[in-house]
Amino acid sequence: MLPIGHYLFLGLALFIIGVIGVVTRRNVIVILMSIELILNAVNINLVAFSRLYGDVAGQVFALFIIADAAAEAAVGLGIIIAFFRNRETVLEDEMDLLKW
Amino acid sequence: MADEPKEKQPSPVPAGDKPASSPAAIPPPKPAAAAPTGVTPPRPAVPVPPKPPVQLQTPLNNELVGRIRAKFGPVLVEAIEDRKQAILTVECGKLAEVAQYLRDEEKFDLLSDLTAVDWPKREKRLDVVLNLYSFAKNERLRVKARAADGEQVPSVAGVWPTANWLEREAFDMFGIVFTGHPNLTRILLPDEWQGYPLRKDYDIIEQDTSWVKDNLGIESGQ
Amino acid sequence: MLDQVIFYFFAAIAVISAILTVTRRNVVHSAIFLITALLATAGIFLQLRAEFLFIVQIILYVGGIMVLFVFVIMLVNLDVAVRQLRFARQKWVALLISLALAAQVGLMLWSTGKMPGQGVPVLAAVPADKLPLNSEAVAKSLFETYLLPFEIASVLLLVAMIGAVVMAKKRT
Amino acid sequence: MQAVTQATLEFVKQYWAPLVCGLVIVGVLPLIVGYVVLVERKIMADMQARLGPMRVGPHGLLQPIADAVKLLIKEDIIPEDADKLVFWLAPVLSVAAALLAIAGLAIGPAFQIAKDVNIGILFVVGVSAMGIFGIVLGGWASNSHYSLIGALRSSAQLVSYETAAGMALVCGLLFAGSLNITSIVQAQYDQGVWFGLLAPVAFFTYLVASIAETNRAPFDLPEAESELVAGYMTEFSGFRWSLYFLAEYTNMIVVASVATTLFLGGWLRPFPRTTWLSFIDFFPPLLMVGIGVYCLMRTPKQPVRVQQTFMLAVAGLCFAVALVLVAPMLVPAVKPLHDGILGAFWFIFKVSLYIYFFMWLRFTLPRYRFDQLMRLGWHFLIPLSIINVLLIGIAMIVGTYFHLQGWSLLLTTSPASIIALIIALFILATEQKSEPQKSSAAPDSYA
Amino acid sequence: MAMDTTTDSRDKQQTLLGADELVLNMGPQHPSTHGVLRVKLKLDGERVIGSECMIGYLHRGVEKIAEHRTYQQFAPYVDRMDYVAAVSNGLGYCEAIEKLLMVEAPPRAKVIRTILTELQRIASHLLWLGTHALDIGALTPLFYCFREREEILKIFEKYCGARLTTHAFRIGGLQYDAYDTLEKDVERFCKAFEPRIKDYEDLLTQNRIWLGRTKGVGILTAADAIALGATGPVLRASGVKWDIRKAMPYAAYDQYKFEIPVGSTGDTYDRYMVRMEEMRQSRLICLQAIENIPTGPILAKVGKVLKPPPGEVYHAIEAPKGELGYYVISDGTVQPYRVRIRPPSFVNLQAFDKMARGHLVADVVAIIGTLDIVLGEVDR
Repeated sequence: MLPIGHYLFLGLALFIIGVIGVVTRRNVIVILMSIELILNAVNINLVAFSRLYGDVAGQVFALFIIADAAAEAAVGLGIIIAFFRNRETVLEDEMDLLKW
Repeated sequence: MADEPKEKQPSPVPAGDKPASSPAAIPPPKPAAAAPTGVTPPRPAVPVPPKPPVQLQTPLNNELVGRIRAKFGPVLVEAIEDRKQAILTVECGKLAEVAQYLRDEEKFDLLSDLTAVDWPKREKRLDVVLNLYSFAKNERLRVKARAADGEQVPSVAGVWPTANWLEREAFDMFGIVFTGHPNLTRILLPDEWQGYPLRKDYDIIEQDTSWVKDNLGIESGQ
Repeated sequence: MLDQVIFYFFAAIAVISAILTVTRRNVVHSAIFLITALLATAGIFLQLRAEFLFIVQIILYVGGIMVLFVFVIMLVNLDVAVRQLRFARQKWVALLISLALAAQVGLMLWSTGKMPGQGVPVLAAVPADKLPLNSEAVAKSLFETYLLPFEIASVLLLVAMIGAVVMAKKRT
Repeated sequence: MQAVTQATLEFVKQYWAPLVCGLVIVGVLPLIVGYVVLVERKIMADMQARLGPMRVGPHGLLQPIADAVKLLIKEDIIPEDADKLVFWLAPVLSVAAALLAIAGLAIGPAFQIAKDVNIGILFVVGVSAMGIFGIVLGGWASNSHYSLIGALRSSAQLVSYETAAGMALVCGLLFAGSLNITSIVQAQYDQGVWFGLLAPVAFFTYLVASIAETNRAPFDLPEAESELVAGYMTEFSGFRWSLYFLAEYTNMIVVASVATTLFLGGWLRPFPRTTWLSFIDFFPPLLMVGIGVYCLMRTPKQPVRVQQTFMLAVAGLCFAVALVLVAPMLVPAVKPLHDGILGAFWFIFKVSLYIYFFMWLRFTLPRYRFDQLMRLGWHFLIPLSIINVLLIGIAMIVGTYFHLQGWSLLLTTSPASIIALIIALFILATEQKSEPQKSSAAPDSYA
Repeated sequence: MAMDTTTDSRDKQQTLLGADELVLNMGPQHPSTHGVLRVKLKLDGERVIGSECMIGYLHRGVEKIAEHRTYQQFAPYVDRMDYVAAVSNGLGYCEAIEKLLMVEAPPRAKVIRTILTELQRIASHLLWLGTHALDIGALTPLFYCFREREEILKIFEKYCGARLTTHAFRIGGLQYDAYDTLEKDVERFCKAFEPRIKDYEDLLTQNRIWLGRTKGVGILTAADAIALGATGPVLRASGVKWDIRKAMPYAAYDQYKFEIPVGSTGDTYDRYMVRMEEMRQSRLICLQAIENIPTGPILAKVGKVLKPPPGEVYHAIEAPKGELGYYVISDGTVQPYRVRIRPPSFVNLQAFDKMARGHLVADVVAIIGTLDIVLGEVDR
């Protein structure tokens, strides 16, 4: 493997791109996808350290994160579908039901 | 069941909610082709040439006609028999009522066909023709209504739903307007079609020529 | 040397795809680029000799979650969304926040000397041939050390499944 | 630049054999697929009392090439409102996933591209599952209702049946104790019995699920011609269409290979440990000789000289193959190649049988309806496969307790399979009882 | 003419659709609309919540043409309506004109007509079976059906030289006498046909998928069927035992024993079973008929120029698809004043909307198939 910094830097880049996506995009689906990016960035770090120390615990945690991402995607997309049925929009700044 | 005499009813299963009617005591108009009465294979080589009687259309006066006349009176304009097929002519405006009566009381529950005929020389030029069939009696009946051009004919689609498309076709081809029809639009021809093709004064060649001229910009070869 | 080429190849794909993911107007295109980013990440996992995670990433993330995404994108009416404004109004603020975040983390990395090209000797990884067989090791760790978290994760998935079903079900 | 060339050289030096194999796959597989299609058409024709392709080449044997040429020179049509990028990408994605999956397979102990991959069978399954993006995105990009419905059907179907297929695979992996393809086959050799016999229910589940996954009849709803024209492929033509076609048949080969590896003993001959049955080793050359003799007998009956020559050539080819197959048994010099050559034969033979079964089903059965397909998947196959995994697991534990090995494992696994079958039949019975009577409570208007 | 512009204005009638609703336009170019039927389906997901059949793409104005031809000249035209059952069409037309003329075909002609018509019924049902099974996804029955149909068409070809649009009969009887080996050919076909029907039934009747696809699909109750004017196998599958061959016998049907198969629920499966049984019965009729073909003339004396006395007649026969009626009006000239054809397919197709509602898209295909429509007859 390469020095650990490479992986950390890659993780950082993906993380920040994900954060930018989450805060700037209006489409909720894209926001969810950006969250997936963030989770991936974390996974890269975990796996890199796992490799560094030769301990698979990091990979196990990455597995948990993937499971969590699956759960999040399922619920999130379920919400989106339910919302789209009612309001015919997938834009987060139009999701202002509480404002009424 | 198999080779019963032809006049015997084929005991139709009572259709849905319509019970088999009590045997109506009318001698049914002899249906269908007058087939030979038995199998007589070696027949004289020369069949009897038909001798057409002078008057084929004879007045019909059976019990059915009597009952209708009693119920509707002058609405029944004419009742004749042509080649052993019963034909009733009713007043156009009362067509739906007569149809309802024929279906419910006289058990003519199948509308075989609904069409129209154009008689341009007549005052009321259009005939609406209904061919009815009764499962219970195994008999056919033809009901006609005369309508002038543009006169509104009550729709029988409420009586027999099958009239829906058949009336649309009659409208498409003859321009007969059926009132009370759920969706009276052209069915076979394009919506923007001009004229009513099955009318006698509709010249198909003229129509073709003009269409070709308008749409293709050439002289029609017709 | 080969390691480096592979890493930079996948890293470049991952970063470019990630950028395209958050900037594309068309959601389906976003999804495609996200898939590419995830696949590139899987490649990096492979380069890190995490084979099991590599295939889990492909089967679960790409084959499962992303199919779900694409499915939902096709269910919701896309034509409307395409014509909408891409970014929310707070984009400058957001940009600022993320830049601050980047600076913070970068500074931290810098200060601990783990930035690439610092010349500081870094911790050497365990040699590749000394690693245990990957999937066996993961399984052992998962079902012995982390059995409880594993069960909790499965309950989480169950809850999520039920939640998703309830959420997406048509109210009649 | 220097570094990159160096890396490339290093890479090539290390991996030249897989690279060559990969190139060969990409080059040859389309041809193989073409001939699989031809064989399918011939089998179909035979089942349907007709001849099939007869015009191009003797007995239509050049038909695949003619088809390929036709497809390549056809006009490439992209619909006006299609998403050009995705439309371009989708078929490539589909075919790339299918070809990549081939890399993980082992055709005999000697022929494997990605050797000794720790995650072997998972790699094949996971990568081939990615082909679904090609279908979904292609259907979406076409911007047509038929395509979209086909794509959605396809993705739903694939996701549903992958679960059942995965569970069935788990059963086989329980016996094998490894994901590595070589180890799986080795495990079957050690046990002396194919896993398909130990876990017949799992094999059946995988069989059904694999048909559904490859979108073959009777589960070919995504491309159901009579309903959706051609499903997700409706708008594709020419080269792109042929890519989809290539992907579909490659996937067929992939699932057949996975099933063969896991359930049918891979490259092992039947009864691999029974020494007195080793005369089975002579079956392959005898089969080839038989085909060769048949071709020779047919030769004089061919009407055209070219066809006669061709039949002779085919017969010669068969004899040559037979020679190759028999050589390791007779010539001591090539003895080491014995397993490789015969193994490859058995593997290909089993895969062919599996694919033949696919075709047989296709020409016999009508097509499922979508709700029936989903009900079959979720209400029948998935419960069945989960129960089967449980029962097989229990059987394994019991078997270990009594130190059962090989055929004697059947003592514990067959009750498990029988219980699973009974439960399955029970599910089916209740299913039929509770099948909702079509309540067409639709508004009763004739308009 | 002007067919290309048929659809535009109708499209404007589209109603406002909800989020889950979708309008799917099936046809006129679609593999399983059996020609140029166009069906507009309103879908909720894949469930049909409304449908509209758009027909007329094959309209040729047959009824108008009839008014400009003599009685004999028009006879070949009727073959082009239900082009897979041309013999039946011809029989109905010839008998209607005979009725109008008040002549009767000689017994030999009647028996030969019966044989050919029943063969045609088998051929038509075979074509239906093949395409219907193909629609539901079974590829193979199609080829088997065509193999048998080919035998029938060969008999037609031997008889009159044509296979599809046969124009086999003439007004007043037959143009050609039966060729020498007609009986033998028919017998050979009938003998071979029995096991073949069993083959089809083996492939389909007990097949779980086939049952799943046809049972409970497209149910038409007896009351609905009568109200919608459905006739033929569609009506009989709903449980109404009515067949014009029995009710009002024509040709030589009164001489032969046969059963009228009926269904009970009126679903697609019942229609399938009814048609299969009808093929068997037709085979029996053919076997009975070739036993004893009377000798004698084949053409009644009708003269070269037909001038039926003024008047009108409605004559219906049991075509393979249902009641095929001809309503002919004569004004005493050589040309009919009006010929109205009552097409069974047209009327049966009207039941489509009723049958399709609440079902899935895949069932729509099955329902179109089970109605056994021929667009040439629907549109005329």
